Amino acid sequence: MIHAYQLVVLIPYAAALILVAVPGYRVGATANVIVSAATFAAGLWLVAGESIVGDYAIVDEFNIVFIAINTLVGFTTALFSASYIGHEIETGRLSPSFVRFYHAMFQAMMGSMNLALIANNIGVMWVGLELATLITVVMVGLYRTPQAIEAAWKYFILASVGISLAFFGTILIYLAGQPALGEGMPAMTWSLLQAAAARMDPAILDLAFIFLLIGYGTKVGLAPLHAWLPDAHAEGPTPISAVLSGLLLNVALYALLRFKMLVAGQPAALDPGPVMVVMGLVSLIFAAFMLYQRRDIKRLFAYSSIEHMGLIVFAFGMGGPLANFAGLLHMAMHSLTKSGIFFAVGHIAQAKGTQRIAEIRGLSVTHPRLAVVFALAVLAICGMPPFGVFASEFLILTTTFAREPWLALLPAFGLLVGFGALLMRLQGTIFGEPVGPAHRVEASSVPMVLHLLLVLAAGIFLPPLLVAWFQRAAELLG
Amino acid sequence: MSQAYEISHLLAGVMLVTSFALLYQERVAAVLNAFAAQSITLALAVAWSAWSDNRPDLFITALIALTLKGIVIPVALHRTVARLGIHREVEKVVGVGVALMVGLALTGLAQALVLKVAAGMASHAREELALALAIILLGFLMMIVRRNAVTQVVGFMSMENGLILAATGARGMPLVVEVSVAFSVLISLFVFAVFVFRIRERFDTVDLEALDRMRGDRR
Amino acid sequence: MTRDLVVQFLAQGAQMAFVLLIAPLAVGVVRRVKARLMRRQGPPLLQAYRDLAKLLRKESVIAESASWLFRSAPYLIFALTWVAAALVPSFASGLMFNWAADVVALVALLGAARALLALAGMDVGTSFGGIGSSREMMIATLAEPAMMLIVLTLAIAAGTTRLAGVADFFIAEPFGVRVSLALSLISLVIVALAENARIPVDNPATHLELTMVHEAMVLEYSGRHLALIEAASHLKLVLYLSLLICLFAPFGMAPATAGLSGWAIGLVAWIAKLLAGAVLLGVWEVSIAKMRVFRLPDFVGVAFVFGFIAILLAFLTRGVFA
Amino acid sequence: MRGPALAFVYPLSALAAVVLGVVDLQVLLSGGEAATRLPIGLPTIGFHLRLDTLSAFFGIVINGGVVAASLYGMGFDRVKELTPRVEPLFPLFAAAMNLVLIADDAYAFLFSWELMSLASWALVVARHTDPECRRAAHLYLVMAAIGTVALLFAFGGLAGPAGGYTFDTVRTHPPQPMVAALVLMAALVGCGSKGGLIPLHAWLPLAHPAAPSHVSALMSGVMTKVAIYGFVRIAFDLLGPPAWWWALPPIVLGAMTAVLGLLYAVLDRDLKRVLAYSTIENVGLIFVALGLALAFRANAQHAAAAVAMAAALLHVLNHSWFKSLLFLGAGAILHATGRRDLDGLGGLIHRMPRTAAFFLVGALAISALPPLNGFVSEWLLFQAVIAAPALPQAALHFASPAIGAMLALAAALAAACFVRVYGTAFLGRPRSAEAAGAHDVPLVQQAAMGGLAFLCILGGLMGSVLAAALAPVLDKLAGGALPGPGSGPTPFSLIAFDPARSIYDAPIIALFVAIASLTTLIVVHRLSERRTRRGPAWDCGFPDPSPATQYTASSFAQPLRRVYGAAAFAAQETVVMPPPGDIRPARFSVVVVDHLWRAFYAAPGRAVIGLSERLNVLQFLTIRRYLVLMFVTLVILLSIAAVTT
Repeated sequence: MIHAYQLVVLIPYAAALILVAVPGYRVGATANVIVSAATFAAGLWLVAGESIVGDYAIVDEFNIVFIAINTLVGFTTALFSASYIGHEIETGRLSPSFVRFYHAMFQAMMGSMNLALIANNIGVMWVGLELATLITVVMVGLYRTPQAIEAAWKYFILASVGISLAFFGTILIYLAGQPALGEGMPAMTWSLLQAAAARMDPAILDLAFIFLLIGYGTKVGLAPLHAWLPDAHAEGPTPISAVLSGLLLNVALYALLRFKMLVAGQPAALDPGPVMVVMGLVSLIFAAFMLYQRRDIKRLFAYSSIEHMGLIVFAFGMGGPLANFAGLLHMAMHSLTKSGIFFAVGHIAQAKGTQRIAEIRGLSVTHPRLAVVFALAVLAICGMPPFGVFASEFLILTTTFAREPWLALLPAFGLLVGFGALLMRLQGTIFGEPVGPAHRVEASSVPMVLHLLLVLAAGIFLPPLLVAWFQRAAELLG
Repeated sequence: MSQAYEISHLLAGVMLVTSFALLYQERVAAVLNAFAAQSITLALAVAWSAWSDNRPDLFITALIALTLKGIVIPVALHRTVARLGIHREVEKVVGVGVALMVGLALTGLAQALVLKVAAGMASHAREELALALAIILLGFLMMIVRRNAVTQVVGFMSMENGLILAATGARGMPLVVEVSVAFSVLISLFVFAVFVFRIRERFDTVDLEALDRMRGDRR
Repeated sequence: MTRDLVVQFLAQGAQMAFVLLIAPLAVGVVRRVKARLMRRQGPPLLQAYRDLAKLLRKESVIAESASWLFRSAPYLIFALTWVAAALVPSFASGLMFNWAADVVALVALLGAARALLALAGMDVGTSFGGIGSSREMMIATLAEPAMMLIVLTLAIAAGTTRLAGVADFFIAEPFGVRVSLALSLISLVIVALAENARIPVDNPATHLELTMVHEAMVLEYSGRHLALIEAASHLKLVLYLSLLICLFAPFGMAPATAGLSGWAIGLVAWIAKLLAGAVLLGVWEVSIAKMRVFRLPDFVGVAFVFGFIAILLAFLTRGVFA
Repeated sequence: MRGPALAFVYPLSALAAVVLGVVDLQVLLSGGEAATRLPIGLPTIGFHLRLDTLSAFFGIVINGGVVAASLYGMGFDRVKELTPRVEPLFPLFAAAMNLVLIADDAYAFLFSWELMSLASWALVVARHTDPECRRAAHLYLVMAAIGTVALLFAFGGLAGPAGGYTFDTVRTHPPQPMVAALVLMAALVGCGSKGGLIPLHAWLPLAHPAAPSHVSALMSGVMTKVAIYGFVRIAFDLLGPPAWWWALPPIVLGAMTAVLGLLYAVLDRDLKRVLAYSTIENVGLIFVALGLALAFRANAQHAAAAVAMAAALLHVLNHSWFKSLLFLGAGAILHATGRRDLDGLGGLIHRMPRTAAFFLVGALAISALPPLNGFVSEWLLFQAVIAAPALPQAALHFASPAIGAMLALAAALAAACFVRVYGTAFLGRPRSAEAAGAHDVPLVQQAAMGGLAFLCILGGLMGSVLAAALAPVLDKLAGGALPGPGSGPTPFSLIAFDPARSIYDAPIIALFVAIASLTTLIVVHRLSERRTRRGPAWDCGFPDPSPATQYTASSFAQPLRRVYGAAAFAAQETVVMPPPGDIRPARFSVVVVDHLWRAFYAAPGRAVIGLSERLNVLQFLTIRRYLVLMFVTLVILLSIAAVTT
């Protein structure tokens, strides 16, 4: 009997094979949506079911949330790109054959990310994550403009180096686990490693965590390993930007956190907290300043993703039940909000025919509804109530101040600087006298509204089940 | 056993030496030869551990290392270099002397790190881990002290050699073969890219204007 | 009981009448003294009364651009000043209503009169009115902080801000916090000069437009309105004189419980002190020249500094109240 | 979202505000309180709401303002006044303010607090095509965010690492002294940035005027009070027993704010900006009173604490009334003439008599002149200052005269400022065609202003009654109360400490003044020549028909600028006099420097932009250099691991 956790991986991979063969982009798009819906259904099935610990697969309180988000955002993104890609073909940026390829790649990517999420084996997780990365590399280069190729190439190099380092880290984890769990599979299995964490070799564990931090941190987009991120977001198709910010960063961070759990399980090992705090703060503040000089709207929000990843890593670096809880909550909220923002940005780019911020003005006059949604989404990511990000930032800042009053000033400073920049851009784009063209928007606005509603709901009421999961994961994270 | 360990240790040592050779070489052709030598040594090392710990599947890894990285890619790159006309001296960021010094420092760092590892793990495994770590770091160094694409690809590949060495060194580690296959695919992509997109200086251009054009993000 | 109440009420009324009646006389005295010291014949002592009567008889000319505010202001200004003057203990301390406003409220009442006058000055829309109003308000910003410091000193010393209370306190123990009191006396005198637009702050006799402050504001007034304004300024002079008297020379003032005889004595003493004060003012005014407007901060600043020193001294030798 | 769909916004919000106000009043008078917990908000903590007497009092303040603003809004021409950008947000803004007051846990508080900022931001930027509005809105929301972060810190400190966010938990576990001090500073920054305490004030004169006038009235008259509420709630309710030196920052900052705010106001030519600056001044006064209350409470001088607290709370109420009135009046002027610059107005008392009358009441009230309401709180404040020397701490001794002098200066400046405003806007002759052609506003808007004016007078006469109504709040916050109405000579005499010490009896004084003026009127009209002739202005014999010869707002400010400007703003006047025989006109120019803006706004802004330009280089590195970054990071971490054991 086939189980849901197999479905979330198998459906996309199978679909990828089929979609390569499907001619006609409309059919492909529809199929893409249907398949993603099916995957989402499987994901929900997992949520409904109880946790699983198999040889290769694990579904526990920690990753179930991310599986759910992954499949959901995969579905909404498919929905969005179905209406979006058509416009890309009309404008001639993509040929139908490329769209076919795009759909196949999209499913393959989703499959790989789900694989990385449910894998109970650090090797398999590594494979899934790297597969997803390489596929996104190809997607980023999809438009084959010089900029796109340049971005893809940079992404490729940095990601490959990251891949190698992460792999070395994985080997080290194996070596660290070997004394406790013996040779072979057990020393690469999450559940067993987690259980045996206390008996693992601390020194190798430290070494391993460093390599994993650099390796997976590159995909998380931590400064100074972030260089690929802004360009990849800016040059790739908008749905891919949404998936990158919304999912891939999360999955990479998820992997990193799994390893942090191991380190937390071994008291003799060095505490990764300070390192994470520092890297988080560097990313947060650096990205906040970078926001001011951005001219391309997608690159702007790419940097804001770096900013928020920095905040999340900072929270986990602080540790403790409240901060970890806040970090997890912020991960979830950020991926929903940011992908929603990228959907909105896609609409804007269609409406104004450009991504250059300077040429986007007065949206509230020309496209009132879009402007409202966009404004709400941006304010949400800035941590304004009544959206979920406010709750997580509330927890992060209050607990930090309660424990380290002076340290708390730094993330606050970064967030304020970033807020100033985003607000400036927001006002510039939606207010003022409109300039330039104002086309009708083809893409469907359902996904972004849906995301916004979810974030709103989370800001007002968090389901107890979710809270329970987060709390359990938070205490594992130490 | 001890003699088995002697040989694998020797081979690993040779690989480290070739890494230094890579850093030392001035001309692209020579770099490629040095790399080929390293890959062949790797193949030998892997084959040896395959035989000594009788894990026949590792022979595949050895074979890939030998054919792809020992022969195919070096040859291919030789021809690319010839076609791109960059077989003359490569532009270096720092002098050979400095590069070697840094390399030595990195090797020392690798040793220091591994020496902290508890005696819980077999001493030869630790030794090999130290060497592999050193090779990886040297490969990374190679990537950042050379300016043209080919040598950087080479640097990456020697990094990856170190990885394979570490993976085979980790006794009984599953999936090594699969991973080595995956890596060779990755590398082929690299080389493919260098071929197709004619990436000469994209790797490291000093022409910021060009980058602006590329990035479409005016300063 | 009721009879007593009636008496009290009459006494209060009597004080209102007294201040109103004596005010022009005080002004007359000042003018006369100044004239004499300048070797002039000078106006008769009762000239001020005659002026008022004359103004009342004349019709009043009002500029077209004037509004209802211009016409109603004089009545309010006069009333406010009158009430304020009536609330300062003059011949007796415990009169029926002089608890109704303490020093702070008293200053504020005068402030209200001043604000109305300044508004009236702006109403017609001439440049002179503006000059007068703006300078008047500027002077007030200089005087009020000093006044506040004086009030603070007195409150520290006497433990109350009710004038009657302060007077009673000083009657009871005349040798209070002396140095600080002397200093605050000086600053109160300076404040009084500034508030009453006397030399050196302003020259009540001037008609050289650019130097005048008070006169410039009332330039547009005539007839009965002018009469009221003039009367109000006379009252203000009396008010400040009796304020000085009640705070720094309360001797002779009848206590709350005193009967008619006590009141009579108090009344005599008060009038005497009042006229003496007027004489002194006259002497002062001839012996000093008017200052340029923007030298005023230095002059009133003296009041501020003295007031501050007074408080610091009061901190050293004070009866704390809580 | 336009047309009839929104026609009911203002009536409904007025109605809702009335209902809420009545509820608040009932709670305040009955002294009871109601609390509830909604299962939303933070997980495991929930969303706590509580309506106690303090919230109820501030609720009355806020809903009063909302009623007036809504009435005023009803009078709008719904086509011209960009309603779709205002009407949906107006009720949200009002609701958020009410929510802040009844929030009973940190999350609920900040949630509604930030919602309030957000709604008001959207209202400020309603006139979005005006770049000045956008700039103001941006500065405003950024400052609001800074304030929110400060409050986050404050509540973080109160809640502690365990996260006891509900106010009840905080009350039972007050923080350590050191933490408490940090919390107080954070609260001062957080609430000060919303209330306009210097140096966090600069957004206020930009944002308040930018909004539609009835929203300006809400922001200036009411929202600043929410900031005060936040500070009172934290400092007097949550923070536990105070240390005496906590009083110093609010007192010193407050006094400086009061004086500087008015100096700004006196020098400014824009009517609505002047009003906004005077709001800053009043917030300063309130903070002084609160600081004094803290000091008295720390020394267990409860009677004095009650006086100071009563001064603060009554001033909150009074200011909400006359500032709303004045902003509505400014809105009326703006509506009638389309101008905000004082030097373009004049003579409006003839064109819009009712508005002029109401505005006069407001102007006199805000100048703290008896018998209006502004003076009641001012009087109590002075009484509190006069009691300050009784405090044992030397620092507070020597502060007290300085504070008293600064408050007196502020009062005098306020009078000067509003004589200037009223004199140039309503009196004199029209300085522009618009002013000459002005007309009074619709009846409902006049009603809004008239109601507030009436309250200003009533509050002035019935100050003692209001103070008595505050008794439960005072008892809760200051541990004492003012002597009740019974203890004075008349039921309406306002008493600080005890009747022997200081009384202010507004009704008696008002009665006296009324009698005196009436008798004067009658007498004068009996004996005097009753004839009155209208003629050209005398003006020393040289009347000039051109309205340009009048004193303008700028010229009115000149003496004050001469006296205070040099010190406060390095003001410099330069006169360029052409040589004799040259017929060119002489040129007069003034340079005024806003040091605070330079130091606290311009410089940091430049720093951020400059730094971002520096860092931006990192966007344009080559791939190899990015690899170098990666490599260096790796090596650093490895070295750390190598050295640490």
